[in-house]
Amino acid sequence: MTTTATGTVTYREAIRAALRDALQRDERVFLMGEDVGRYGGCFAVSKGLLDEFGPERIRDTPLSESAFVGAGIGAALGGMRPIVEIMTVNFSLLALDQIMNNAATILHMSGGQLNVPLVIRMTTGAGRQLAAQHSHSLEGWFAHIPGLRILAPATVDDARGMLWPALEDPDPVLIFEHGTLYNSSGVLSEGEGDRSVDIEHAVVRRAGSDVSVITYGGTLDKSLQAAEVLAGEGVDVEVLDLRSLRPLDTDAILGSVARTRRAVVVDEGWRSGGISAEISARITEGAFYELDAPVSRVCTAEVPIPYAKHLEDAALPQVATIAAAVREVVRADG
Amino acid sequence: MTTTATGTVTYREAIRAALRDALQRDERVFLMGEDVGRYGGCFAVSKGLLDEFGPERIRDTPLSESAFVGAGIGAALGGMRPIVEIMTVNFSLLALDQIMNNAATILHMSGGQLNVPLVIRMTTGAGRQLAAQHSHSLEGWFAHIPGLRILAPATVDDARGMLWPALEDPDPVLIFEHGTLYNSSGVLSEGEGDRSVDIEHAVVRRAGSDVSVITYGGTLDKSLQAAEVLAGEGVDVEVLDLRSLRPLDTDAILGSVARTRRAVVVDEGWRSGGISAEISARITEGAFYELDAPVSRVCTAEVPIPYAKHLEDAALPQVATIAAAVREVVRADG
Amino acid sequence: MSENQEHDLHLLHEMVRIRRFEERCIELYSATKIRGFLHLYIGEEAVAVGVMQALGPDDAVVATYREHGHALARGVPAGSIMAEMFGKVEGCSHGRGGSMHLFDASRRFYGGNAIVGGGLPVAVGLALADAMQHRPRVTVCFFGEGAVAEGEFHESMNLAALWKLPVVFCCENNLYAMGTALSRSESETDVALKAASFEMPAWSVDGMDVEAVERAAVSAVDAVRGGGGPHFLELRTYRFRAHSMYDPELYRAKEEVDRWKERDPIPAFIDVMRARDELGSGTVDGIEAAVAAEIDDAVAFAEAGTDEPVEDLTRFVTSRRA
Amino acid sequence: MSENQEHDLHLLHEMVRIRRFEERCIELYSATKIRGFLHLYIGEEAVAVGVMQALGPDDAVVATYREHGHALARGVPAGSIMAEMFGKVEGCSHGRGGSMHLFDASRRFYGGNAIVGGGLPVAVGLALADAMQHRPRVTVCFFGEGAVAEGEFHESMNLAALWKLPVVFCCENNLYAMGTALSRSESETDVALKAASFEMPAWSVDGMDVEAVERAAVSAVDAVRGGGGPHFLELRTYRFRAHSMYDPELYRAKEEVDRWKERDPIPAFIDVMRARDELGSGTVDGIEAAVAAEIDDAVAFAEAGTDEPVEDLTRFVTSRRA
Ligand SMILES: Cc1ncc(C[n+]2csc(CCOP(=O)(O)OP(=O)(O)O)c2C)c(N)n1
Ligand SMILES: Cc1ncc(C[n+]2csc(CCOP(=O)(O)OP(=O)(O)O)c2C)c(N)n1
Ligand SMILES: [Mg+2]
Ligand SMILES: [Mg+2]
Repeated sequence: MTTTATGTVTYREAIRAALRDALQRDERVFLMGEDVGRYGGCFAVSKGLLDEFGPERIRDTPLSESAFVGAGIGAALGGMRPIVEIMTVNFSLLALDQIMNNAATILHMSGGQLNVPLVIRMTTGAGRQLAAQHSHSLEGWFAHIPGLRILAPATVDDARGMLWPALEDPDPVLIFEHGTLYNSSGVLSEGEGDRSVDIEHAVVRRAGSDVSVITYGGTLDKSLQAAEVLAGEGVDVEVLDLRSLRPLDTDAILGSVARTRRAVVVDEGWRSGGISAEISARITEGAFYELDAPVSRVCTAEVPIPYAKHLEDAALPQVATIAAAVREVVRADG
Repeated sequence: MTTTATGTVTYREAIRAALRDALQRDERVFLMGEDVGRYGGCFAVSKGLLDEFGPERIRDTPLSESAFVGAGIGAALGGMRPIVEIMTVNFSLLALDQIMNNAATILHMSGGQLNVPLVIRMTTGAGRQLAAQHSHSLEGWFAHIPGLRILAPATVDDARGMLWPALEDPDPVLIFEHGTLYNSSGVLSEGEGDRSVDIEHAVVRRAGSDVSVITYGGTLDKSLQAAEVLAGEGVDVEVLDLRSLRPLDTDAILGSVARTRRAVVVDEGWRSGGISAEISARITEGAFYELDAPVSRVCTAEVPIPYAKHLEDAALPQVATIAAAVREVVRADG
Repeated sequence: MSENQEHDLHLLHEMVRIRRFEERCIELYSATKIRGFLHLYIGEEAVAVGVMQALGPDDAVVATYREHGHALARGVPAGSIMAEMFGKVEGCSHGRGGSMHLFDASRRFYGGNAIVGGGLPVAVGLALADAMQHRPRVTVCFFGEGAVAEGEFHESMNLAALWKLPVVFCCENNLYAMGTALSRSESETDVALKAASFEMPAWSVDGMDVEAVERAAVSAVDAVRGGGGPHFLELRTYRFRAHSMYDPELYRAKEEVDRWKERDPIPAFIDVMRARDELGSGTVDGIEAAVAAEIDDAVAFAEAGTDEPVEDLTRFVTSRRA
Repeated sequence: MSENQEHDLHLLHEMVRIRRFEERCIELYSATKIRGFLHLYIGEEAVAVGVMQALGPDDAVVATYREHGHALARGVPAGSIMAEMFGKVEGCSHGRGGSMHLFDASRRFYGGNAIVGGGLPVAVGLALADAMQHRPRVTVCFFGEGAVAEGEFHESMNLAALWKLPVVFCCENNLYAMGTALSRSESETDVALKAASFEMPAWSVDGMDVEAVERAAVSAVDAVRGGGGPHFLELRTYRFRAHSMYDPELYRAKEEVDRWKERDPIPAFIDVMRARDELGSGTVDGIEAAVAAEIDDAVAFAEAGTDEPVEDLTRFVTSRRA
């Protein structure tokens, strides 16, 4: 596909177009990570970019997550606009020192002298039978860290349009791409040039009046499907796509809950201490007296992700479990 | 001090006594970490143990957090009972891959064949003007990870009595010692032998009827002080010490809230996505209809910890901010 | 039959087992019986088979996500491995781990680690436990040359050498880490030389020659068991297949693969045995037949396996529910 | 006065500045004007002073938590450093960083990193930016010998060498990492040899001889600037004081410290200058007086500094509020 592609594209193609577009517009931009070049990207996202932009700007790295993430920080300080790809979130643990102790703190430690315009992309999520070490969903966990912006594109428009504003952000931005979305496709909205999208605000993907389902990324589609099911039962579900996990768009969350007076928060992280807990707490703090029912959460079971398909399915939020949680919240009465 | 010390001891001495006791009772136990031996421990906790137990069992390691934490995992699999000291939580980020992808998952990935009886101790917290890279409070963040037990001793009895039950746990246990507590002292309760304490349950440190302040570790004392202040104003505060952050003693939390119908959660982690959010969410889920006011949180401001004392103080939960939050919750009416 | 001949037949049989087992895995993957990531060892069989000959039952093995061969050569039953990849309770990891996480405590087979470099510190710790308990055991740790760039490699090598622990580090140098050639990941491409910089004895070995691998492994294991501290083996081999089932192999030329296939360890060793007159007319066919039967049984065992009840989802998170 | 003499006087002046500055810091720490961790460079002054002579204004410096000397030698004003340690807005990091986090963007002084080894990847990245933008700049990265055991050291060395980046790695080998002697942290105690295993030119230098350090730094920096790829310098030095203000120094004998103090770089260089007849009767006293005045001014500047308003607590978290 080309940079100006319109019509139906896959999530993978949308990200590739965004990368190509950024590489074409700003010579300070380069992509660095494991197998982004000759291999074509572990998930074929960067396929073809090496031929177009060469090995300097499509830079294969050794298996050294800490060093190449830290090198991204240094390159950003040195005037470049690096896009560092960590193949999957599971390996980002090896780079957490650089992310938390350097990327997120240098602006502060230097008293505002040195900002770090770095973008880090990584695949996140479960659902492909990759088992305990390859199925983490940690984007909500990263959202705990001040100094970072955390984005989670769930649509082809966001996959296409979040990269450029992320690169324009003077501070570090982490973009989490859910592994099950790469092959999904959608119609790219008409749009000119960079097709930048607003990365500050959540978006209502489906308006509804009975209950708010608040989610993002890999669980957006499941939530929309659940909403369809419930529509058939006469329950009118609003689905809010957070899009940004840090900062959280609290106004949009409270606005939706103010309309529906009921909320179910859905995410693929482990339940305890996940982002859904934060959202539940904020709703309690901001809309307690408007609530007709306690905020409910649908998250991943507190277990390392099992390999066996039926167990993995049971561990993750599913259309049925989301629908069940919504029914309960609607039935409940304050 | 000796293993059977009673009377007033410092938190540091209590931990040292617990270490000595464990090393004496079980030859499989050994302590490994940076400067635990010849230096005497960065915070003098293990001072004297090298002379008593020798360099095999009081093992100085190179600066290699990932390797010596991983070696602790392997040694545990090999029949030892390692106590790995990560000098401070700030450096634990370098070992997160081993902690999350191995220690917490091997039991599961092996289908129950291989458990990891490992204890990891680390200093946590701010309050000593150590600035952005040396002031993290991540124990609540670690509590997100299934497969780990997370303990936070706040008293000399817990400092003395949590280690042995942690060593008896067949699975990995992380013990977080707040840096400001080492010099604090208290009267060790009378007790025989290992002085083990119950690590499964929270404890009410101060009974009260008007509002529950739920906290642990470094903010327990501040919460108790706030309770004293409020007592003078006629507000009867109950203070619950969680002690274990994973698993959380939900029954104790809901039990206290059922009595007081109001809750303020206090912890030293950054507010967004901290353990207080999880506790707030659980209270909402379990006691929504009993609440007379929304659950409130007092956490650390969302900023890397500044060096300047007045700014660091302003960033952290303090007696005054805790008291103010309690007053607001008591004033509020559902 | 002479002991030597018996042993050679054993080596051949083991390599053929691994080869045919994985060939069957490919079919079963296409048939969607096996899912997730599947990393094949085809072409590298001589390494696992050769090294395992040097180990006793009390020794330990730590491997990677490309570990079918190591598990089979270590004696983990083919049926329990296949059942694992089918996600069945009868699997060697109860169906929780899959292809990348084969475990067998009874054989001291410590997995099955899918984080590149992640197994090295654990191997060092297993060796530390043996050293502290004065047990004459050796821990063998397998990893690819791509892991050499990871900090965990550096920290583990130093710790093992500093503490003189009984570990044999077996670096399977198949020249690529996914699509990244060694020359694009290391400033010093002689990995044995790198290892030597930790003051650790390190040799390079032809990983396509099962006997050379066995000889090197035996000397290394003996030296380690004798208190010689950790040793490092670079096993020069090649991956005949794609990195995993999703790899278009854009990064290497078919000719290069073909050249290495001419050094296929199985035909190569058959030639050696022929020259030694150790193979009767039907011997190889006999081995193939035995292996085929074993694999058929393994597949049947896996097919007949049971799914774990969904109610047990949160088992094995803590020992209380294990 | 000859150029040589002028230069020697400059070197001496710089070393004395650092020494006296830190001696004052000790007093101010006892007076609780300075808080947090305070790591003194006393004894190691020749290293920072010698290396900085090789750098131009466009070059970059990355240092550790023991960086007062590096900051001063790089030209960061003593007043702004002192104000930083007082936690004042006038500090070089606005009072947000303290002793361990001195920054000065205008002098390309990139801190001030309190995670051992944490600065190395950043230095590699700064060099990568220069290489990609074809700027003839060099990045110098200081770290202690204790950092050599960290995975971040290994990964950074390899990346810099693999990509031939313009970095000079300056390992300040003062023989101890807190209380851990090099021999207890490295299986190979020759750190220059370790560095060479990355295919990187590496030399060991007497870090107590400011001229030897300068010579080595100049050749390394010139070679790097000339496109020779990264270089490594092991600077053999010694920490005269405790690791930080809380260190009882149980791990080393007073005699050892005394022996090293006989090699104190300042008196040693004074002797050299005397022998060269470069010191008049009052010269040293003149330097001491000038330095004392500078430090008095620095302290006065810090004392007169302002506290940041508490309302600004959450500044500098994102650039929107910087
Ligand atoms: C820490 C980490 N980073 C990246 C990956 C993704 N990955 C899986 S295998 C692999 C290549 C490893 O190459 P090598 O170590 O040579 O082993 P080989 O696959 O060749 O046997 C990569 C990059 C991973 N699993 N772990
Ligand atoms: C990753 C990490 N681990 C541990 C520490 C605690 N610590 C601070 S300085 C130090 C010793 C470092 O020694 P070395 O690198 O030789 O530098 P030196 O202090 O001798 O200048 C240690 C262990 C740290 N700051 N960072
Ligand atoms: Mg390889
Ligand atoms: Mg040192």
